[in-house]
Amino acid sequence: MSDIHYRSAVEFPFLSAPDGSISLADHSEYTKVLVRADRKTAAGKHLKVSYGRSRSRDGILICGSRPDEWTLLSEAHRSTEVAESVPRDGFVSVVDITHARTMFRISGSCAVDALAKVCNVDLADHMTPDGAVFSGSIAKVGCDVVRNDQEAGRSYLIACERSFGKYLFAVVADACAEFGIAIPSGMSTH
Amino acid sequence: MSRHGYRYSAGSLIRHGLTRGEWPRMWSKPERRSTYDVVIVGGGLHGLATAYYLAKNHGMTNVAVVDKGYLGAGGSGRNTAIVRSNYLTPEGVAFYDRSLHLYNNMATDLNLNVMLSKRGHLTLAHTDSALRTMNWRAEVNKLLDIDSSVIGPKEVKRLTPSLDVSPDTRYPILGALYHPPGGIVRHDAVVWGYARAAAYLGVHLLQGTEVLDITCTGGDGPQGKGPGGRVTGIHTSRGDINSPVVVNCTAGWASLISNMAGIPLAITTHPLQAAVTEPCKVFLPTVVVSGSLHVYVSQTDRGELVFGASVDPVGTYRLNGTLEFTEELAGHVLELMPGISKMRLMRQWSGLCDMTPDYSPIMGFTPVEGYFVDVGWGTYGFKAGPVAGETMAETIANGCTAELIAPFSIDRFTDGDLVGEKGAAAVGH
Amino acid sequence: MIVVPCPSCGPRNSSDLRNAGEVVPRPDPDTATLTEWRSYLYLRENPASWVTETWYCRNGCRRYFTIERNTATNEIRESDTT
Amino acid sequence: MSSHRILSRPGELIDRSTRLSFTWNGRPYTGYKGDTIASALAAEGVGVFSRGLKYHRRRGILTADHWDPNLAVQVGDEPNVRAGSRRLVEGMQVTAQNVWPCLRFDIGTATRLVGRFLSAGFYYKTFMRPRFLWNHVYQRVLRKFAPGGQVHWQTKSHDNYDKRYAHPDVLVAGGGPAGIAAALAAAKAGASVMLVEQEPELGGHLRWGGPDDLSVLDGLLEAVQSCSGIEILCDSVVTGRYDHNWVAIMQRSHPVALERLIKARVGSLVVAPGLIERPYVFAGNDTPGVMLSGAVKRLINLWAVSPGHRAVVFSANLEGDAVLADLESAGVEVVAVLDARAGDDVVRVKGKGRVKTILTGDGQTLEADLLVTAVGWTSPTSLLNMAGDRPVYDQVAARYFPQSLPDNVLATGGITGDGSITELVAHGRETGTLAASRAMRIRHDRMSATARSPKPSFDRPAAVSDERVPLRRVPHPECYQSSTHGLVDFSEDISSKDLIQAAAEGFDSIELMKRYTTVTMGPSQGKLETVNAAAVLAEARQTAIVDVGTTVWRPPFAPVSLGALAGQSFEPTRRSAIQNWHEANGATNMLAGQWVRPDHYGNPMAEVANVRNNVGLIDVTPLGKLDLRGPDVSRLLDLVYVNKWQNLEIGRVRYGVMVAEDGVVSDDGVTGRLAEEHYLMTTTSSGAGAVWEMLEDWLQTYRPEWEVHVTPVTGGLTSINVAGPRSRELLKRLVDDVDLSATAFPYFSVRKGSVAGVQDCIIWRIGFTGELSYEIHAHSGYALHIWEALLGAGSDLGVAPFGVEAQRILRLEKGHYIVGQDTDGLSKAPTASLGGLVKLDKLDTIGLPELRAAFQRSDLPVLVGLQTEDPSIVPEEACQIVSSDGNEILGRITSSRMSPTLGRSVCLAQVYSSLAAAGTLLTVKLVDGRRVKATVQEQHAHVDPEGERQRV
Repeated sequence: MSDIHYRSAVEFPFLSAPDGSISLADHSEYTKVLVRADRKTAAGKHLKVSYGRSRSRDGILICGSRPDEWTLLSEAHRSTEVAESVPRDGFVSVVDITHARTMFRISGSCAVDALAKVCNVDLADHMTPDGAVFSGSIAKVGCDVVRNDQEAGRSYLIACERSFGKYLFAVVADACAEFGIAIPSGMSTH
Repeated sequence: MSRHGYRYSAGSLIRHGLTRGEWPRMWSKPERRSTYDVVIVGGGLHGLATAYYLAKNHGMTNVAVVDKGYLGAGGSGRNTAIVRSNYLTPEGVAFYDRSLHLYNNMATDLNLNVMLSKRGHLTLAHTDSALRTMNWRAEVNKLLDIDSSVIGPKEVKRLTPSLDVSPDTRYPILGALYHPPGGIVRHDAVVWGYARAAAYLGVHLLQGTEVLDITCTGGDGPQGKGPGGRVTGIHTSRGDINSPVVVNCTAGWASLISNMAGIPLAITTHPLQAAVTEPCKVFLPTVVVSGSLHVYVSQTDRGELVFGASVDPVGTYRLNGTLEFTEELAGHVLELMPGISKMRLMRQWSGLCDMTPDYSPIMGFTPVEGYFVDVGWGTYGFKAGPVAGETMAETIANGCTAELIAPFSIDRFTDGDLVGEKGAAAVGH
Repeated sequence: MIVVPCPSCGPRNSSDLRNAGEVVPRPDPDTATLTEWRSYLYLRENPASWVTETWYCRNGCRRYFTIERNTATNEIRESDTT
Repeated sequence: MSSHRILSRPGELIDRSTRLSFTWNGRPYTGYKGDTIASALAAEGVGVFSRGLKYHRRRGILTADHWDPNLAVQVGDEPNVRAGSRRLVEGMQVTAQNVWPCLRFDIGTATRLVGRFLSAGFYYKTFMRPRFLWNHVYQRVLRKFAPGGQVHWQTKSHDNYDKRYAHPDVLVAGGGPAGIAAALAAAKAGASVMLVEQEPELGGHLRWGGPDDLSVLDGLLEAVQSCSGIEILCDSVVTGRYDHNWVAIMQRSHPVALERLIKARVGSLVVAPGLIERPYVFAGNDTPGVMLSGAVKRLINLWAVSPGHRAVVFSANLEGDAVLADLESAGVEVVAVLDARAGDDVVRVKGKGRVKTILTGDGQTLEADLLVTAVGWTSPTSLLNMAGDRPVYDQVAARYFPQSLPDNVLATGGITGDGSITELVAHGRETGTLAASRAMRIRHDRMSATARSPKPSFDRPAAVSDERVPLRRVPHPECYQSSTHGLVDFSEDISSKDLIQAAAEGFDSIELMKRYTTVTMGPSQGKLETVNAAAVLAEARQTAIVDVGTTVWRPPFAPVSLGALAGQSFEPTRRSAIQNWHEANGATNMLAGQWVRPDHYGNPMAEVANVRNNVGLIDVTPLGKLDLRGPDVSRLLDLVYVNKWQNLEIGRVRYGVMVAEDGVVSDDGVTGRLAEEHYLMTTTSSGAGAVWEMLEDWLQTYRPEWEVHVTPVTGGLTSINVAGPRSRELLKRLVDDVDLSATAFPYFSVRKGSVAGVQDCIIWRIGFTGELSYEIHAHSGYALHIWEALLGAGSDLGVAPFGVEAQRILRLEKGHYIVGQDTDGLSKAPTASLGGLVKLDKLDTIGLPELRAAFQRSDLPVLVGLQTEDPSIVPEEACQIVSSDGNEILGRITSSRMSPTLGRSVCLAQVYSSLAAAGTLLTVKLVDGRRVKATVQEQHAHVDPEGERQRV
C-alpha cells in the first residue's frame, strides 16, 4: 500500500511568515491512535499520563486527551506498531483515528496571539504550560490541542474532525495573516 | 365622548396645540376592592386584552388586572412587534388570523394609533428542506385564505433590495415565504390602548402589586391546591383579594404562578433577546426572517433596525442578556446584508419566554376550578395578544372553551396530542 | 457567557457545553403509566431559584454531569446528587 | 472663513506640522493631525453640525466628546460617526446627516411651524382614519423623516473586522488618574492587567487641566508605559459586562482590523469611567453656542480652538469656575459669570444658528455668542448596572452613586466620589491592589480546578474585605432646570414639557415615561439625559428624585458596529476526501447541514438511468458513522433502536430506527457487526452529532455499568456507494480478498477487505437505490485513490458518478422514506409503517410507553406511496391532499419526483389512516391551485416492490 499516496484535507503543507515569527505545518498524515480504558487497567497504567497532560516516550507523544482516554501521536505509518504497544487486559479499545483527524502545527513567537483570536482557552503559561492538552472550540469547530513547544519556541498541535480540515486550516491561516503569513490564492473556508 | 372617555383625533391634537391644554390621564389609579369577579395576574398585553374583552364583549367589569411592576413591563414591551398569520397548522393559522384581524381594526376600536405597518413579511429559505417547509406553510395558508406564497430570489430582491441573493454566499437565499399582510405594530401602544379602554370600562389596573400566593380549597395537594380543588383568591404584596376566577397571564413567570395553584406546567423559561441599532435612513421595507440563521429584522419608522433571534439555549430568569447573542446576530444579519456592517448596535435587551414542548400555548381551563391559564406563549405572544384576550374572555364568561383555543388545552400533555407547529422544524434535514 | 465548572476540565465557557435541562428521574418504561411517563416527558418545576440540571461538556471532556444553578442569578454550586 | 485656532497649548493633541485635508458637505477643509472632526471644523469657524430630530433646529457643539448628541455625522459610507471624538484622517469626506436638502436650508424646519402640535406621543392620537391614509401616506412621510446617516447597503464587502479572546486578571475600564493608578497597583501585585481608555490618549480630565494636572499625568504615563504587566488599549471602550465577568471591549486602535471585539474573562473588573457633565434645561438650551464647561476646556486645551468671542459662564461648581481661566487665556471675553450657588440662573437663550442674547434669572439680557454651563454630573453607571447594581441618587451631591457590587467588580474615581487628584490616585491605587488580590485568588482557584494547569506556585490569597477609604461626596446644588422648559433629550428632541405631559397622562413611572416619550432611547442612550429626565419627572410628581428611580442602562455602553460584533464569519463547512474531485469534475454543490456535497454532475435524470442500467458511484461520506466496541454493544442497540439486536451475527448488518422518549421517529440507519465486540453504526447525515451525544448520555448517566466505547469516525471513513446491476462486476475487478458472489456475500452483510489495494475497507451490501449495491467505507487518506480506481476500472461498464438529486429520485422510486422529510416532528412509528420492525415486548427501549401507546391508536397519519392519474404531473413537495369538494386538509405530499425509470411521477404522502388503503382516490391541490387525482399504491415502492433487483 506504500505506493498509494495519502491525501490530506489540507492543501498547503507549510505556510510561514517571512521572519519566521509564525508558521503552519500540516501533520495530518501523522499516526493517531485513540485508546479508551479505565486508568486502573494495564493500558491505563502503561500510558499513565493524566488528563490534560502529555509526555513523549519511544517516539510516541502520549496525550491525556480525556478522562480515561489517550491519543497517541507518532510519525506517519506507525499505526499498527503504536496500537500494538498498548496492553489489552480488560476492557480496552484501541482505534486508529489517523484518517479521522486533520492535524497541523502552529509555531512561532506569534502563535499564541494568532490562536487567541480564534480559541477561547486561556493560553497563558500558568493555565496552559508546555505539554498541556485541552479541547475546545476553534472558529466553531471542536478541536483537540496539545501545547508541544519546539526548540524554536511555542508550538501547538491542533487536531479536528477530518472533514473540517480545509475550513479550519484556512481560518487559522487567516488569523495568522496579520503576523505575516501570506494567504495563498485559492485558499478558502468553504 | 365615547367608550374610551376622551377621544383622540387630529382635531383633539390641534385643539390641544392651540390651547396648550392638558391631556387627560389614559387610566386612573383605582382604589382596590376586596373582591373581584375575575382577577387577572399579569398586566401585559394578554392580561389587559382579556380584561378589555371581558368588559366589552361580556359586560364583566368587576375585574382586576394585577402586576408586580408597571403595565407592559414584561414581554409586551420587549418583543420585536411582528404580526403575521402564516402559521403551519390549520389550528394555528385560524387562531393567528383572527388576531391579525383584530390588529387591523385596533386603532379605531381602541381609539389609539397602534401604528400597524403591513409592510410584508419574508421568511427566507436557505436550504431545500427549508423551502419545502415554506411550501408546506404556503399551501396550508392558501387553503385557509391567507395571503401567503413562496417566491424566488429575484422577487425577494425586488421586495427587499438590501438582501444579498447571489447564489455563492454561505447561506444562499433560495426563496422565501412571502406574507403581504404581515408587518409590525408599535407594541407599547397596543398595551396602552387596551389599558386605557379597559380602565374606562371599569377594570381596575393594579400596578406594583405582586402575587405571593393563590388560595385554593378542596384540591388534592397541600393547602387545598391542585387538581380537584377550586380557586378562592390571591394573596398579594398589598393584601388579599377574593375572587372565584384567577387567570394566569404571566408569560415567562407562568410556572411560578401556576405552581401556587398546584398545577405544574409543561413550560421552561428561556430569555429571548432583542437588539436595536442606531437610526439610519430607511432602506429596509419588509420584515425579514431567517429561520436557519436564527434572526429576524425590521426597520422602524424611526430608522432603527430591530433584531430578534431564537431563545437562549440555557433556561434562566435572568434578563441581563449575553454578548454572544449580539455576536451571532450581527454575524447572521451580515450574511444576509453584508453592506450594513457599519451600522451600530445601540441597545440590547431580553424578555422571558414560557416555552412549551410543541411551540404552542396552553390556554383555558385547568384541573383547578376557576384557575385559568393563558400561558406557554414562547416567542409568539405578541402576535396572539388580541385573540388570546378575546378567546380567554369568551371561555371565562361562557364557562366553556372557545372553539379557536380547543387545540391548546392543558390536557394535551397528558393525552399525548401535541400541536404540530414545531412539527415542521423539529427534525432538521 | 457564564462559566460552568466541569468536574473534569475545570471552569469552562458555557458555549463549550450544552445544557440538557432540569434533572427529571426516568420512570421504569415497562411499568410506568402513561400519565407518569408524560409528566416525566413534559412537566418541569422551572423554579426561579436553585435547580439541579445536567450539562454535557461538548467541546471538552464529553462528560455529562449535574450541577445546581440558581436560575434567578446564574450562580452555580456543586450538585449534591453527584 | 476666519481661523479660530489659538496659540499653542501645553497639553494640545494636535501636530501643527501635519495638515490633513478633508471635505465637509463637499467643501474642502483642513485640520491638524490629532484634531477631531469637530475640532477641525470648529477651528475653521463651523458652528452648525446637525439639525434636531423633530424640529430640525440647528445644532452646534455641546460636549465636544464622544457623547455629544449634536455631532453625529456621515463619514464616507459610515453613518452616525461621532465627530466629537473621531480623529481626523486625510481625505475624509464628512457630511451632515438628517438634513434635506442641505444643512443651511432644511425643509424639515417646516415642522417647527407645527411644533406645538407635536407633543409627546402625538402620533398615537391621530392618523387613525381613514386607514388608507395611514398605510399609504402618513407612514411613508414619517419614514422619510427618519433620522441618522445613510447606510451603504449596496456594498457587498464586509470590511476587515476581527475578534480575539483575553484573560486578564484585572481589567480597568477607564484610563483617567484613578484608572491608571489602579492598573499600576494591580500590576505591581502580580496581576496581568488590561487598561482600556475610550479616547486615543490616557489621562482623562487631567489632559485638559492646568499645569499641575499635566505634570501628574506625565508621571502616571511614564509609570504605566514602563510597566510590563499592563496591556494598554486606547481608542477602545468596554461596552459590556456580562455574567461571570465576561467583558466586551471594542478596540478601534488596531493596525489591521477596522474594529476588533475583544472578549475577556476577567478576574476583577475595575470601573473607572469618570463622570459625564450634564446639560442644563432651559429655553433655547440647544442653540449653537451653548456648551458645557467640559466642551470648552477640551476645545481650548486639547485642540487649541477658541469656542467663541464673548462668553457668559453659568457655574455651579469648581470645574465651572476653572473654565474662566481657560477662556481668558484663549482670548475669549467673559461678559458675565452667573453663579448658581448664589442663586443666579439662566432663563432663556435667543439666537438663530448661534447664541445672541442670554436672559438671566434676575431679568438681565446679556449679549454673547457663547454660554458655558457647568451644572453638575451624570455618573455613567452603565457597567455597574450590568453587574447588578442599582445606583442610588444622593441629594447632597446631586448625582447617583454605586450601591452594591459583586466582589469581582470594583469602582473607583469620580463615579464613587470627589477628591483632589492625589485623592483620586490614592483611591485608584487601593482599588487596584484590592482588585488584584481578589483576582489572584480567582486565578489560584482556576489553576487548581483545571486539569491541564500546574499546581499554583503561590498561596491562595485570603479573602480581603474592602477597607478602602471612600472618596468624599462634595455637596453640589441640585441644578437641573430653569424656570423655563428646554430640551432634556437632545438626540430625540424631547423637552421637559413633553415629560410633564406624559406624567400627567398616566405615564408617571420612569419606565413608562421613557417608552411613551422615547426619552433616553436615542443614540446617546441616557448618557446626558437620565438625571435630568428623573429630575423633571420628580418635579411633575412632586416627589424626591431618589423616589423616581432610574431606567436600567442596557449594553452596550457605547454603540458597537455590527461588523465588529460579527468579526470574521466563522461558518464551518465539512468536505469529504473526494469533494475536490467532485468540484473539478462538474459537480453542482448543495449544502446539507455543514456538509458541501454534489447535488448532481449536470444531468440527474441520466445519472438515475445509469444506476438502473449500469453502475453509478455516489459519495455518501456525510452519513454519520460511529465505531462501537465492547461486550455490551448489543444491549445499547436494544435500548436505542425500536427493534431487537441480540442475535445479530458477525458479518451481518441490520436496519434500525430510533425514536425519542416521546415516541417520535428521530433517526434511522444500519448497524453492522464487524467482530464479536465491534460494531459500526450509521446514522442520518444531520443526525450524526445528536445520536453520538445521545449514546454518550445513556451510557454515562443511565447505564454507566455497561462496557461500550463509542468513537465517531464519520470523516475518517469515506463512504462510497457503488450501485447498479454491474456493481458486482466492477467491484470484482478491484477486490481480490473478498468473495463477492451472491451466496458468499448476501444482501445485508458486511465484509472487510482491500479495494484497489487499500486495506481495511469495510464493505457492506446494502443500498438506498433499490439496485444491487455495495457501500465501501475506506480510510479517508486513500479514498480518492479508490474513487478514481473505480472510475478507471469500470469505463467499459458505464460507471459514472451520481449526486444527491439522483439518489433522491432512486430512493423515492424504491419507496424509501427520509426521516425529517417524509416524517415530521409528530410522526410516530405507525406513521412510518414500522409495525413490522418495532418490538413492544422489550423491557426497555427509548420511548417504549409511547411506542406501545402509538400502536393502540388508529388515528395517526400513515405514509403511503401515491401516483397521480396524469403521469406527467409532479405535485410539488408539501402540496396538500384535500377533500374532493372543499378545503379540508387530509394529508400532504412529502416527496415527489418524475421517475425516469417509470416515465411517470411518483410520490410519498402522509394521509389520514382512513385514506391509506391501496386504491383510494385522493385529491391533490397543486401550488398553482389545480386539483388533480392521485391513487394510493399497494406499497411505498414504485419500482421493484419485490426487491429482486437488490438481492441478485
